[in-house]
Amino acid sequence: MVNKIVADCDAAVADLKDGMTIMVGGFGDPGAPNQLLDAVRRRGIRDLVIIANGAGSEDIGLGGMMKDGLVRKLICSFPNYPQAWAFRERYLKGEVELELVPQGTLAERIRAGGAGLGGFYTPTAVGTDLAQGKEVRTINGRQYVFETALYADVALIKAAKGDRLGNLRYRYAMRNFNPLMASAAALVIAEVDEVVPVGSLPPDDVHTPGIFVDRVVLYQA
Amino acid sequence: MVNKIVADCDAAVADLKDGMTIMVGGFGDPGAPNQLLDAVRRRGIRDLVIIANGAGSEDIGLGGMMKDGLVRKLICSFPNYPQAWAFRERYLKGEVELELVPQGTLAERIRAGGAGLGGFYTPTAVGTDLAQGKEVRTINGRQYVFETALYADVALIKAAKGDRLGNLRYRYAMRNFNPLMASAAALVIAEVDEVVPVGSLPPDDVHTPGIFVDRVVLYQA
Amino acid sequence: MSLTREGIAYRVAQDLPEGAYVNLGIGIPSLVGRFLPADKEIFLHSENGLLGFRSADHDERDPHLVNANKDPVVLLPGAAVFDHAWSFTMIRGGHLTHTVLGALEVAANGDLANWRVSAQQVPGVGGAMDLAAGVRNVWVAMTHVTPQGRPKIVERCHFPLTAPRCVKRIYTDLAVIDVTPEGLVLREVCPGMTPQAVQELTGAPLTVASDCRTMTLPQEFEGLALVAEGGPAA
Amino acid sequence: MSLTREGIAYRVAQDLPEGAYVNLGIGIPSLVGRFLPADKEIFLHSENGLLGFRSADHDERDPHLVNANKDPVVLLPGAAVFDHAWSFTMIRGGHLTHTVLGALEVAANGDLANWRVSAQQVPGVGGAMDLAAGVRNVWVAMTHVTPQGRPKIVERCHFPLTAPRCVKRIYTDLAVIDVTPEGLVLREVCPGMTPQAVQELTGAPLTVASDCRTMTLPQEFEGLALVAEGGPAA
Repeated sequence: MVNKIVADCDAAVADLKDGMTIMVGGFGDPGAPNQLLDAVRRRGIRDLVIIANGAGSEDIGLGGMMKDGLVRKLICSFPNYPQAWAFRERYLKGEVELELVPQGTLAERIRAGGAGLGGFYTPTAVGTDLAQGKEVRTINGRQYVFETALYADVALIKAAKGDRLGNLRYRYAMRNFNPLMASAAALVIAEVDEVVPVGSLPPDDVHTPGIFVDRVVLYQA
Repeated sequence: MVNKIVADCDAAVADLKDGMTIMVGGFGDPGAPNQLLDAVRRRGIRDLVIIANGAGSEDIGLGGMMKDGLVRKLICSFPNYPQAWAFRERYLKGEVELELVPQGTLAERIRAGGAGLGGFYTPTAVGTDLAQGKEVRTINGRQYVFETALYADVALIKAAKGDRLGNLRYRYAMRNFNPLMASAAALVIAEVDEVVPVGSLPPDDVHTPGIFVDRVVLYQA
Repeated sequence: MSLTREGIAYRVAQDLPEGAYVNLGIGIPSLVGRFLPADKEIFLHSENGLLGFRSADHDERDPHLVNANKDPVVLLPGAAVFDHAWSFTMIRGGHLTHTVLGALEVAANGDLANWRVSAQQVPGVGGAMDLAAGVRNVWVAMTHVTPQGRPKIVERCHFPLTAPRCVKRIYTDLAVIDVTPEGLVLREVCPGMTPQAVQELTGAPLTVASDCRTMTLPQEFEGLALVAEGGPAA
Repeated sequence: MSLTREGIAYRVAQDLPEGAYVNLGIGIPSLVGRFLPADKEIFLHSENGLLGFRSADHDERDPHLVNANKDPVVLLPGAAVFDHAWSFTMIRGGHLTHTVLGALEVAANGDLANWRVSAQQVPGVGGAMDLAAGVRNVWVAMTHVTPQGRPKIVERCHFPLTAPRCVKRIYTDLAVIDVTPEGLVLREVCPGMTPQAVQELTGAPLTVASDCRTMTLPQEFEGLALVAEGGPAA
């Protein structure tokens, strides 16, 4: 019998290693796998490349990892909000590298990684500083910037419900980047608010099919 | 009040014109908007470019349009099955042009059109006849073929349920290309098995948000 | 007289048509949602995958319902939720009819600068470049001049661009200005302002539309306009 | 002795591991679903957006549940339905663990030809090139030789390629052969066949694995093998 349920967050991330590239789901708090991130922080692995929309918040989840200096490079769209003080301090000291990517391009690069595509042409950022050094091509009379796919060693995601086959459902704004990241990493670990029996999620309403998910761990309230 | 419900299929397609490019949803029978296609056939517009997975079946829907010689060019992945005799006869007589596209590339080209991307690099068809004349690029050590986005004047799609805002749900294998095509045409017309009140589709379970849909017409049993 | 931030947002809201699909940026644009005409169905979109919502009252807060500004929202009947790929398909694919964005500067050719003030900061772009490049009607809502009194409508942007030639209309505390292939066209001025006064506070030439009018403000809202002594609202 | 079409499908099914995500092509591969071991959870995938199904009995037919071959199916508990973009994300993105495809020819280097016989036909490719290029383990299930007795395992494909260097294993009515960087390795032969006899019907050199064995067939199924007089099954 296939059983992707893992005992706890520490067990779920026990084989993560220094230097890994890790995608982190969530947009603000909804959909952020904060208990998994806390477990990564407890492991204390370092030199990580993080792919996320933001830079973490306060001393929580990704913010805590930033505070502890575990992150070597951040690939994200929006790290400049007050609660991201841990990232800001290290960035301004030159202790963490930043690759700034427009949000839609970030989503699309992750999706491309998951879909086995090498890259794509987007109109976003044409004529701006974020296109500097990138190939620009005119297709049917419009200019586009070439962007490459992103793929990670690990994706840490969050869902509302999950079953032992890895099928997931999100609730409202939890969804955001999570389904895309679930497709774009060699190891995908989902923190879920509820473990449900196989067959209880209607097939038409599974948001992330289990094929994309390797481990499911229950959020500890 | 926004109301995208149209009286019948003939009214829904009344402004379609000769020479248009039309995407047609469905994979086999599930998800094929056959009553809309019959209405297009009744209009008798010609010189059409059709984007679909197949070539129609028997004297029904797209098959009937093929029989009547309304189609100038077919962009599809799988036109070679016995029931596609109308297409086959015209193709072998040179009366209809065929652009053969691998199925995943077809889906992705349509999605790219809907997503505002100019094109993408796929590993599919590298080293085959279907890559002839196309740019091949090596990205991170792997070869990819460049493919461009597809965008149509009209998409004709089919869903199980729809509301007056254009929100749609599919049932099982009806889904296939329909959500992608809904994003990739200037005018999107959905044939639905049931019109439901606004608010009856749970927000997490809308498969195609109404923003993509211009007209909704009820299937006449 | 000049418009308050709420007044600018009110004025923008009046121009959104029935059936519009609209993404509102941070700052003044985020206030537009308060003034949407009750007799029109207008669908608000948020980058994080929501379509069809309104701001939430305090007692309606749901931890899983926030917009891209992290403000609490409620879903309206007919709302839809989707992932970030679909959300930016809507944006970049030209499916949204309108976006209202703040700006540091707008150039006479429609160039928009709204994402970065200086190289000393932590930079952040969010969805601004996707919205500016992808949405059919990019409208800017901003104060006409900086707190220091410098025009924000300019011949050429000095700040880094968000997207070239994207802005179609500018709403400020003093005026409504269209960006056209022939340059900036002054459509409306605030009560008490003249086209000449607006031109003096604008860093690029304005053509005054033949039907340029003085905007009217409704009775039912308070606080839309300032009868300022020291000039326009900052 | 040679395997029937069912026998080839049976033999393939024995090698699918617990937790496999598998797309089955048309022809012999489509029969694999009948022989999936009952003690393993194996998830069948179909291009048209289904994951986790089995063939339907006649009385279970649902007009909206067919696989890519248009055969009726039923969804198992834990199934999921999705659009074509997600379906081919699974295929092209390497998420499926296995695909079993028919073939016109397989070359010694793993080149696969299975989509087009001649330029005179109406061509059709379907999802074949995506599956061949994208799935982690591409297995071929086919007869060892053509009805005319010509080898289908060859030095170089003569038919147009579906994808280069993609096939990892070949199951035929006579043998199981791995495609390795060192060439074709004969792993198993049918009862009554010798490695030499298989080599004679193969158009490229075979290395006989040190543990090459004669495959065993179960008692519980009938019709898996032919005790043929006129040679292997066509």
